[in-house]
Amino acid sequence: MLEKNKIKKIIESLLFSSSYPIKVKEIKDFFSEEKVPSNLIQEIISEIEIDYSKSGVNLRKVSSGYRFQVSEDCNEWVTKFYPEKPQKYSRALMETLALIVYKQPITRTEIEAVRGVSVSSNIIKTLLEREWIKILGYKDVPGKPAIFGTTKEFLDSHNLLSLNQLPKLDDIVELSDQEIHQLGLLEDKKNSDNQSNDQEDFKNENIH
Amino acid sequence: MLEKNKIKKIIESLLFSSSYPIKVKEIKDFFSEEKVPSNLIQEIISEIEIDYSKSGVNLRKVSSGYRFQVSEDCNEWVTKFYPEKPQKYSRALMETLALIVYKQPITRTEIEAVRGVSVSSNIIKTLLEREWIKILGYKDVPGKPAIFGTTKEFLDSHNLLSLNQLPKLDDIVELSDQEIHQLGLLEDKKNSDNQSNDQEDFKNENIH
Amino acid sequence: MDIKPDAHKDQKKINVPLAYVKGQPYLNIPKDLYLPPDALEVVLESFEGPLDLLLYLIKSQNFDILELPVAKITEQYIQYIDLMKELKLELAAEYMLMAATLAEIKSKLLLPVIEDDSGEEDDPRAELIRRLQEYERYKKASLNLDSLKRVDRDFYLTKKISYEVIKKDEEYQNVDLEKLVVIFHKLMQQTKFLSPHDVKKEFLSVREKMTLIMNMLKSDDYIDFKEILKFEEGKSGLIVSFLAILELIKLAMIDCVQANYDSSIFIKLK
Repeated sequence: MLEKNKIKKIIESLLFSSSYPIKVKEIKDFFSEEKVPSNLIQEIISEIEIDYSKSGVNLRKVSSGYRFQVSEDCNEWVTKFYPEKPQKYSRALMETLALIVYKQPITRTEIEAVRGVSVSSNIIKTLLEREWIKILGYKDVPGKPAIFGTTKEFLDSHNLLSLNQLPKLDDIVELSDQEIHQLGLLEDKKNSDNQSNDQEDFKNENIH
Repeated sequence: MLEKNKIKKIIESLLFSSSYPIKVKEIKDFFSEEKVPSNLIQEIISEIEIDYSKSGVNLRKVSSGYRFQVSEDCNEWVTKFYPEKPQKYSRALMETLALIVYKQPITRTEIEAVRGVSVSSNIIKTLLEREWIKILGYKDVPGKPAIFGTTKEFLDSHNLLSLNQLPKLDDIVELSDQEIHQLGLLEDKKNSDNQSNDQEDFKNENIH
Repeated sequence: MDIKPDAHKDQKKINVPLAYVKGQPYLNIPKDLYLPPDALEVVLESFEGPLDLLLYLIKSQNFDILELPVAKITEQYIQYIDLMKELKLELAAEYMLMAATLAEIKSKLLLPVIEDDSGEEDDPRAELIRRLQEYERYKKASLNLDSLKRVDRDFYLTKKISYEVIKKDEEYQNVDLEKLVVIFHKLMQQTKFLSPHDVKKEFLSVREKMTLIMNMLKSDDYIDFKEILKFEEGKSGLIVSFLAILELIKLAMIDCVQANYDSSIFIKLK
């Protein structure tokens, strides 16, 4: 029969080389061929749990089995180590923001009228949380819709002194297709053809 | 300053959470903000190397940095544990790779001149996708053909630190009878004993 | 011998014939063809090219590459490619080219040897031998490469271990303003809300003023119309403010009230 130490090494190597959590049963089944008693497996797993409890990675039991994960007090360091992915704003968010910037004060209904689709509450929430937009007041029509406008924070965070410093519409009317392409607009158009990308956008909206 | 033990835990967590080997320099740079002296980092890495030397996974230095891999004596068990068979590469692919490895920088035309047959685009694509080869540049002749060379990823995939560790071309002597068996015909005959393998091989060739 | 375990092949095994050529069972193979009799198709499919096939013919009959018996090899080579053609295997043009090369060498060897000035014989086989040797080197090298320990076949890496992303108090990433204006323009074009020539320099100023006025109104119930009109902003500034007020009235966001004909005009939120 295999030595206990060897079994421990093997179980460690299985846990570390698996992309999914491993069930105790899978390990027991695997070693049953080698006539390793199943209570020994359980004992070894508990030992590994203790062995790694003070290390940078810990063995954790999750719903689908055991897996190693980064120890709690190292998470912030690992997060810091990996370069952040640049945040990508969804097309829907950019369009909503563009309308608020250039046509403020504006209500949600007016944004929707231009975009032709409803504006998700998450987008408004994101922009409000970011303090890029604020509610200026409520329009005196049925439903008393909120009127949105941009904030000083929006100008500050984009290094603008006033909205007048924003790129002017006239400057871009003459843009060639190529230039528009460089700005990423056509890229967005392409994305919208691709459902999976859209889904990603949607996910982002929820996160922001 | 951070305690040594904490730094060790963090380095462990970084090495385990990375999907690519990490360079000592990257770790040193990361901790330089925390005013951790770089010789301490080196010391800790050596300690981790020793700590894990008897475990199921070992710290190993490869061409592009340090990474954990399954300890040698556990490999067979890992192979046994996972039902899926590793990808098998066609002879055409391996011959193309050999020419790129030993005659780099090399163009496709030059590969074809030695092999006496055209090189399928799928083979080049597979090697590029696998990141074993890369385009080093384009030759200044009509058609501007790509010049290929191997990557660090190729070395990492074979546990090599440099191309110097490869078997030398000059070491290759006249083929013995036994080796002829390994070549072409008899190899195929041998494979035919293992039908599933062959089928996989056949499939792979078609896909590539 | 079967490489692919499908029913068709199994049947073939039972019926003995090696292969079917033009629908007919193929039973006879050339007598001097060095070929395991049950491996015909597999063998023919397994060559990596004409050099590989030549190398096989030479090696399997224990010939020395340097001696290259062109006549014998050419004959066998041609038999092989004939078989390949009959079996309708995809035959690369390179095989035909090699056949032609072999035939050329063979005919040259039949001609009387002409010694050149240096007195050395110019062996017509030299180039082919050089190519065969070079190909053999790399073929061997490819086997060596294949026998190296390879990740996920002979050794394994630890899989990336998950960690919890700790949200930092980061600053939000800004939007690309250029992109913003393009998006806006496109939206406008889409809805024909604004034709391009309607775009005015004052556009933003009016909008910004509208927001400013709304902000002023938030704090006070009533604002004197004159407070909004700031004379230090000059003529265009006055026009902008005035347009902003008119626009806000039009949008039903504010009310304009006046007690008497000549009293002050006050503005309040609607």
